Amino acid sequence: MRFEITREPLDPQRLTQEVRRDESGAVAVFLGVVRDNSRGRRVLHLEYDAYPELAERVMERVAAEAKERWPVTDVAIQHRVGRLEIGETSLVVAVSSPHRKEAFEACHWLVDRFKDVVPIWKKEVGEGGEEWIEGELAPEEAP
Amino acid sequence: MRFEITREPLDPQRLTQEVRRDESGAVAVFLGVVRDNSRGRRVLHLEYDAYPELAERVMERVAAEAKERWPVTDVAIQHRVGRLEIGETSLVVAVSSPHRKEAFEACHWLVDRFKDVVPIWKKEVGEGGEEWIEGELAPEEAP
Amino acid sequence: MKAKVRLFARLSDLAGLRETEVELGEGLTVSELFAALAHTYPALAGYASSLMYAVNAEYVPSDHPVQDGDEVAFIPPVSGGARCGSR
Amino acid sequence: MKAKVRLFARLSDLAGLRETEVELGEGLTVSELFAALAHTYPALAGYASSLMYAVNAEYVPSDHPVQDGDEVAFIPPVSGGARCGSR
Repeated sequence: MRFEITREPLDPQRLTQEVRRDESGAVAVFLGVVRDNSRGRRVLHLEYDAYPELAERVMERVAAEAKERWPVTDVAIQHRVGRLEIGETSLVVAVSSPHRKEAFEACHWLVDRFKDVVPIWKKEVGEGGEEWIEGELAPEEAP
Repeated sequence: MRFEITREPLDPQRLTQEVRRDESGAVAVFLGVVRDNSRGRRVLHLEYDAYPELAERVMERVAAEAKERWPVTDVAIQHRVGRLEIGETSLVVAVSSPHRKEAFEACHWLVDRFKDVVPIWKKEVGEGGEEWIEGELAPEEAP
Repeated sequence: MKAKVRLFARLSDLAGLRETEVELGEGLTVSELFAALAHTYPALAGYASSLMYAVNAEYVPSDHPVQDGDEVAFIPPVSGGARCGSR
Repeated sequence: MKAKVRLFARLSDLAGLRETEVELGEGLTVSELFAALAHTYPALAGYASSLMYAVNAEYVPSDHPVQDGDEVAFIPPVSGGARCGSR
């Protein structure tokens, strides 16, 4: 199991190899990639901030939860922070399991959970300025 | 779109890069890996055979069908043939789309369809001998 | 007239060949061609019921007539690589 | 007693700092510490309602008391990288 917040480019190939096991026939990998648009606007680049010590703990817990729900062999998650250009990879989630169905389901669930609970924040820098994107409870929407 | 039957080791990294687009935030990748066991028996290695010209056409058609069902940006599929050792990758399916949900669903569906329709065969070589594994209509089970 | 025949996987092992040229009469269907082949290679007999047929790398029905110069393939039930992760 | 405060993302930009040492009285809770901080950095005022709190890299409730030497973090709603593929 590897859970990493890093400023360096991510390495999906390495994570894929790390989660693979001789007894497991399936590896599902998700890559979150920086898009050139968001909510109808052009994006020039992104900046990610994180609380790394907490983020790595939370990732580990989420992975443990996935292992309770599915017969997952191994999980690895990496998220990059700092400035990311269009097309660069911000997130990699790799999941191995004996059968493909569980690999897909666990990987999808992990990506969803990741978004909700891991302390990482994204600033979109676009033509119209820059803005921190926050979850449901963003202050400007709170009562 | 790349659809390839090859004797060479597969290259998930290249497929991932090829399907990625600036407008797409999600890439889902599946790797089928040679397991050391099958139906309760130890597997020593596998041999894959294919009808490459037909297999590549069928893959292309299945990918076109996925693109009609989901807003998929691009698809690439590679399958290796010949002798594969435990831990080697036999299949890579990479799917990009603007949103992660569709990337996961389309990738999972493509892997399922692949298994049903693409003319590729697997021979399991185990301690007890070797056997071609065939689909539902395997001759020994046919009436 | 002549056709090229291609065999794969179990069928190829049973017949001991992957590819052969056959001489055949006008109007023979792909399933009739397989029956003729099974006459020459008796190990193939009994597999007809589970086969799919392809001509020039396209699936065809079992009553598709073979033309001169066709490449005819006999396709056992598939077991693509995804299978390794399927159960 | 002393605590280390860490700010992230929007809060860090608003306050113009990522990390600071604060002197505080015995028994102050993490939410009271944020209120005190918002007094020094008025741009932070109004964000209290949407925050989560962490002490020594573990989430804690808003009434958790700060101890000497603690590292206290104020966590805005998250927007992890997966978001780029979410809609």
